[in-house]
Amino acid sequence: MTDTLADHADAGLRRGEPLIEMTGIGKSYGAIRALRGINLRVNAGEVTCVLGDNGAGKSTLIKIMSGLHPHNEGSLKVDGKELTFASPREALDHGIATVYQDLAVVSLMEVWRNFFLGSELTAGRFPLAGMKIKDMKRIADEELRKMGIVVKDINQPIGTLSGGQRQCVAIARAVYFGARVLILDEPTAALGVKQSGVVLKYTAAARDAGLGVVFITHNPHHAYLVGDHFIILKLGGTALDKNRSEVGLDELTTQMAGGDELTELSHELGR
Amino acid sequence: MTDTLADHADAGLRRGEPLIEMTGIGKSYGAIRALRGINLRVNAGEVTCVLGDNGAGKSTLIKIMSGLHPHNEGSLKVDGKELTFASPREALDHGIATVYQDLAVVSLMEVWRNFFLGSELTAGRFPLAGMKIKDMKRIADEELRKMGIVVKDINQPIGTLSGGQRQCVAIARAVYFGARVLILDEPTAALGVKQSGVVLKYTAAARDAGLGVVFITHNPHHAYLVGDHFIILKLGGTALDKNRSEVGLDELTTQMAGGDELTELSHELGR
Amino acid sequence: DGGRQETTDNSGGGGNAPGSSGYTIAMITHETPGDTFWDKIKSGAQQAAKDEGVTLKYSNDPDASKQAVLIQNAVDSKVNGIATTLVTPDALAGSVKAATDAKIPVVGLNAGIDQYQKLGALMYFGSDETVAGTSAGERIAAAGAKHPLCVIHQAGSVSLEARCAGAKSAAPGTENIQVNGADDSSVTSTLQAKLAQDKSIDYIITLGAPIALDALKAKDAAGSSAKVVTFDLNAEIAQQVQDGKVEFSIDQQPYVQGYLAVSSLYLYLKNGNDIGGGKPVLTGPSFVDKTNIDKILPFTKTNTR
Amino acid sequence: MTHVQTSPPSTAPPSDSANRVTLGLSNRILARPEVGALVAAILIFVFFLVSAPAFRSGESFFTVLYQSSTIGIVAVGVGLLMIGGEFDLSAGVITTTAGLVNSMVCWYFGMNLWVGAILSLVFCLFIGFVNGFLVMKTGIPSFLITLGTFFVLQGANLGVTKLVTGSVSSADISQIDGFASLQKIFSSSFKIGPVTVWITVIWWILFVALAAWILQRTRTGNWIYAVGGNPDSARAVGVPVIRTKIGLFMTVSFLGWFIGMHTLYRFNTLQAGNGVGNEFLYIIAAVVGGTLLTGGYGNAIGVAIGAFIFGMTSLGIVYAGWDPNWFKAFLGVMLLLAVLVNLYVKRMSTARKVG
Amino acid sequence: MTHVQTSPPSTAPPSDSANRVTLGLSNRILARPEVGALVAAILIFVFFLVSAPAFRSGESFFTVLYQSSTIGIVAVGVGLLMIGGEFDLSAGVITTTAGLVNSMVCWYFGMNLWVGAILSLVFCLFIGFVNGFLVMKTGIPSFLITLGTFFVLQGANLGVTKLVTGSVSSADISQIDGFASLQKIFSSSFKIGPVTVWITVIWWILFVALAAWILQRTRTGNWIYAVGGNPDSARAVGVPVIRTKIGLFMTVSFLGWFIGMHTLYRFNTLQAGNGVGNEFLYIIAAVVGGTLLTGGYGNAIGVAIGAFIFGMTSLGIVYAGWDPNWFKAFLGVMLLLAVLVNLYVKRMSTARKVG
Ligand SMILES: Nc1ncnc2c1ncn2[C@@H]1O[C@H](COP(=O)(O)OP(=O)(O)OP(=O)(O)O)[C@@H](O)[C@H]1O
Ligand SMILES: Nc1ncnc2c1ncn2[C@@H]1O[C@H](COP(=O)(O)OP(=O)(O)OP(=O)(O)O)[C@@H](O)[C@H]1O
Ligand SMILES: [Mg+2]
Ligand SMILES: [Mg+2]
Repeated sequence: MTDTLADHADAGLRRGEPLIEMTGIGKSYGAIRALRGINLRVNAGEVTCVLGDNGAGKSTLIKIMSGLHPHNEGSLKVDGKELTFASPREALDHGIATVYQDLAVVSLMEVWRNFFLGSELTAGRFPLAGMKIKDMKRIADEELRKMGIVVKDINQPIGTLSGGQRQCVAIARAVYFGARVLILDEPTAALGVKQSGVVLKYTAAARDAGLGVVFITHNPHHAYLVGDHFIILKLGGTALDKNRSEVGLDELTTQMAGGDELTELSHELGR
Repeated sequence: MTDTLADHADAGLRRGEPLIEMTGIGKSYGAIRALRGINLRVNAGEVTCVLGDNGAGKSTLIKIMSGLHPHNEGSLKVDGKELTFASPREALDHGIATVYQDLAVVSLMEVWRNFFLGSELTAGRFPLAGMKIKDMKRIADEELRKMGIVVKDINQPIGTLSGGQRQCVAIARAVYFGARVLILDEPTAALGVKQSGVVLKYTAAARDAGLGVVFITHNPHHAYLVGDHFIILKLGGTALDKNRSEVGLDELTTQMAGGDELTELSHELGR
Repeated sequence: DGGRQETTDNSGGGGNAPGSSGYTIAMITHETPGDTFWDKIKSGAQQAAKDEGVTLKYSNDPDASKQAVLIQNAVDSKVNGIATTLVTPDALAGSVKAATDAKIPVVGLNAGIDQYQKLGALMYFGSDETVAGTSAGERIAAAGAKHPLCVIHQAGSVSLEARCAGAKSAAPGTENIQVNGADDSSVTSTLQAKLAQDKSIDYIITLGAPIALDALKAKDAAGSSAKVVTFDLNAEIAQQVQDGKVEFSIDQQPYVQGYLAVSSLYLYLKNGNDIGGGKPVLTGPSFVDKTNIDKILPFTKTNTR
Repeated sequence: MTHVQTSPPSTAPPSDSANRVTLGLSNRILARPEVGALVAAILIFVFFLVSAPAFRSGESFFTVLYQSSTIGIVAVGVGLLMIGGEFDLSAGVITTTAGLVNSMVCWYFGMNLWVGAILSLVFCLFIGFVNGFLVMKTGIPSFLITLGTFFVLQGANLGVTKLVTGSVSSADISQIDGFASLQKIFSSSFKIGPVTVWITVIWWILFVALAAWILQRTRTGNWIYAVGGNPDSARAVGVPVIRTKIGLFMTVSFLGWFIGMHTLYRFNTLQAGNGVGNEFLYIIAAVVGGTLLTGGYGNAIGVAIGAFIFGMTSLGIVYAGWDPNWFKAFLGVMLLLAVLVNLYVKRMSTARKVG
Repeated sequence: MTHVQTSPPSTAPPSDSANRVTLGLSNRILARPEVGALVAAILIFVFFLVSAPAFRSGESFFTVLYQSSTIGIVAVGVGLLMIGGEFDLSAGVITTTAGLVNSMVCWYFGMNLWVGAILSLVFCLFIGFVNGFLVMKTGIPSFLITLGTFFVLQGANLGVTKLVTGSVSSADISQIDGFASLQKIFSSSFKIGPVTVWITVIWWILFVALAAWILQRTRTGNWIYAVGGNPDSARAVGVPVIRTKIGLFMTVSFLGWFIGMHTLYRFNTLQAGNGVGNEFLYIIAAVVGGTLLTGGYGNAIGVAIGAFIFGMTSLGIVYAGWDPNWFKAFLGVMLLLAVLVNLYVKRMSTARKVG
């Protein structure tokens, strides 16, 4: 998988160059204002962690980057050019791949079809050209095995997989197709310790391959393990925006938890 | 909320008495055998943690307890009587409330309707009797606030809430209606640090109120904070089955992660 | 009270065992299921089959292309004779030819008076829809109709349109309206609306007996003084004719059409007869009005008129 | 049990979230699901007022109401069923079946019509039960099951009527005992000034009000939304999915029976082939009124407005005296316009920002 | 870039999971979506062989095939569209529209029929495009949009035909230039021994094969399943949802045009009211063949078998000479049986455990 990352990474990426720049981004859903005044840069070869409470607007933020929703305010620059993505297809064409929190898999379709959905391997550009089905099955199976996931049958509908297994398929897919930017919305939420470890390693590998990574998580430990830059959202606004050098794990945790932490909790619970 | 727990808890519960006993439980989905030979006891006033890899069969196990799927093999005793639940309704009638991993909310319905779905407050038993809508809205709002969640409008369709907010509604509902047994399938997966803390406190409060709690998580820290008994599943079978006194956090972590741990990982990632 | 009268069944008569003559005859029509008019054609055909010991295979579809397939069906089944309506002669030509090629005699009924010979059918029993419409038009025009309303209860039906066109040719003020024939309430309120919209309507021409009953209701509700005339008969309409609520009914004697179509094939097969001597046999239009209703009324109760 | 923490968890309950907005009255009204349909109905109404002089009278309005009520009564049931996530294609023919059973049983055996009406009701409820039972037990989509029932009833209507009466229409029942009282209930009318009001209009309003109450304010309504929106989740939290859905099918066949009684007692005889095609009018009314085809969303008043839009349009075209050959084309355009207006209003209500 | 870890993550790739099972050949065959429909088709076939002597001939079989092909060709498109999560209620009338446009344009302006056929094709594709475009742009369910188109086309067929020809059927075109060649393509037949084979049967097989290929083996097929199964997810991973769905609507109207051409060149004239109601036969064929009404699941061969079941049943009843009054009842029972068998086979295939 990590070799895949290197294979698929855009060779022209230079560490530190800004891939996505957001300035004063805001977004409303009807009467609900989910985001306002967000500034964020995604640099090549860096992991930007977005943290925050439930409902703070993290998913909304990355949906704007990945072309799922247009923003209402502010400007979005990709590779220096200002644009608004009309569809996720456009974002993918810029090499931006996303793992959505609500996963974006089609339950009734087979695992391998889901893996390649939207980026099928075909024998030619002709619309009726056959897909390379054998290759697609093999690759999907291999990439999942690299994450430590063996599905019972690569032909089974993805709806019959467990929550974590589905999550892994979505991650493996994004890693496989992400050439410049990889966006992960709570990728480790449903994962076991082992699988979480694998995902963190992937994140690091993607960074090392020069990709810009946006990593959303509720786990400050996970965030601190891989992050180069940290942003905490609160009620749609920015509450903290610092580089790794400026912030420690403790401060991060305190900011996120609003004072509570597990050790403290453990006293409170009397164990 | 914790007061609610005490209010709603069955007054006849005696700490340590077995509420649910499973012996040799097995379950197949068509050709796929998801569980086999599982023995498990849920005791009043204890938290039983079920851990395991993705796809190990944890959700399947709790779906059997909560009446969603019948088991194929083995026996299930509730309050000493052997039975197979025909529907989740029956389980609820035994005071068993569940938070499902895939949440069981109806996206198009309002938050408060979802909260009370299946257990509505009505003015009488007559089928056309009106619901106590004001009370229902108030209670739903209160219970959510106690978890630190303020939805913008208790009348908004639950589908427009963020992932974590929806999770909180499901938890608050189960806590409110669980009188004897509370089953939580990865309740903290989508939650922020603050909300996770709240859920852990609820879990502890439920235990203290004498309920039997089944807690599924991938986080050994969370598990160890509240657990009295630990079961690790592997590929549908039991890999570990120990009381708190017999097992330490380290052993638990090692067993779950198969040797990997965050600290180790952090070395590997070179940070 | 108004329940079933314990009558001895005199409509059936004696009859032979089906197929005792050894012939199988297929009748294919463009019936829309459940229409009383077609039910009488069917009854006539069944009675003839019974009388002559013929096995009758009846099938129907209002869609011309499906009717063509049904004729093909009969050919495949190697029946001895085929009786079919020819409402869309061009569309059925191919299938009729397949039948004549297979040496199966074909007779036409009900519609297709101009084309049946061209298609290769031997005989024809029926009236001409346009002629029937025209004679209705003439009669009401003579009675002073200025602005009749012709009610089409099945959109796009060729035979219904032909009737209205005929009426219009004789009474130029005729206007058409479409109603949903499968819903009496809807027919009634649509007609009621039309009568309210255009108070000058002085005649309502309905093209089926049940629709005429709805028209009477609509007329009353709208307080209109328009007169009602109709095509086809049933027991209730016969009663209304007697009571003077319906001016007249144009009867093309469907029972006769069905009966003769089957009998003629039987006679042709058995005896080489050619009924009509190369000319169509007209079964209508015959007017049923106050002058002759008393004679006809009893027959409508047995579903033969 | 003394260990129970009675203090709330240390996280103090947060106050109202900063970006919480309260909607103004106008927005709250606009957000109701039936408002879009209502605006569409008003527009079409005004349109016909302007373009069809004959439309501008109390009589016409009540003719429209009558026409709408004969569709609308069954449409209420169909709407509930669709909110519950299922279809019933047999809802059109069952009206005819209901009338035929009543009429033929009484005519053949010489019974009082009341007995026949009750037998017919039992029979219709049974059909509804069978529909629901088969859908739930086999897992075959209701579209198919009720398509089967539709065909079977359609065939049986014809076949049995022919067997019993020797023709394809039922006999006149107006002379049989019980006719007068049943006609009072199902198809009487009264005058208010020059205007004839059919009792079906009253019944329609009652049924709509009842359905609206059930949907919005009762537990059963909650269950209907839930089984339509997400039956798996509903089952998981203890909603009796099977019972609810079977009940909905039976509601539809009850209302179908009701309209069957109306038709029978208004017209005295029935054509065995009638009723076919009306099932789609009911579905159209429900959907034009804002019911989601996939279930889980909708509203009884919306369905009533949908039926009204349909009745008004189909008669309005006649009142306007437009070329009948183009009838269907006008109808199609009107329906599309109604739906577009509905949608536009809904968009307005969510897009407008307050404060 | 030299930092890239090229060794796989430390977790060694696990071997096959212990409870992974391989299905036997028989189970893999049973699990294919079209097998259930096939078994049902065979059962019904055998049933009619036994009960209808007239059914037992090559001629009858090919008449059934012909009848099935005229439904089946459009049903292929409707099936694809339904897999893609949408309905098209205008698929029935568009066949008539197609024929009428061709016939009346050529008759009125004295053009070569080829020109008319191509104009008609362009027009039909345009209708399909409008259907798709409106559905995607307004977000109104396709059921409603195409219901509107259905009404509009139905009205226009009648209104325009009346205007142009003065009657409700089109003029005979068999004398106009180009007839012979077009008839060859769309509605010729040839004999194999005593059996007449219509060219539509060949076309049907071709279209089904093409559709099966597209669904199973091409990228487009993948997209069709995805937009039907979960359009939001499909869009999120970059599937061009709008383009795919519009393409499906245009496919349906193309196949509708094709059957329109067949009808025109076989019968030379067309009745303006025809085609109405066929849209449901297409949907029935698709659903009996195992297509999910809610989209995302189905199969072209299944749809073909569904059309065959429908054609066989409706003609088999005629061959068997059963009372035509009960026709619909028989049809309904047969359809329910077909669906039940289909379901039973599917259950068998997933419940049976191997090893
Ligand atoms: N489609 C929508 N319509 C209306 N409101 C929405 C919609 N999607 C999100 N919201 C609202 O926007 C706010 C931000 O939601 P978002 O999903 O971005 O939160 P989040 O930070 O990802 O939370 P979590 O950690 O729980 O996933 C929430 O209050 C949510 O209710
Ligand atoms: N409805 C189903 N049909 C077929 N297979 C299923 C179904 N539900 C679950 N499975 C399979 O059963 C196994 C156990 O699934 P389960 O959901 O119980 O795992 P889990 O331990 O909860 O995993 P996770 O931690 O990822 O939630 C998995 O291999 C899954 O693919
Ligand atoms: Mg989120
Ligand atoms: Mg799980």
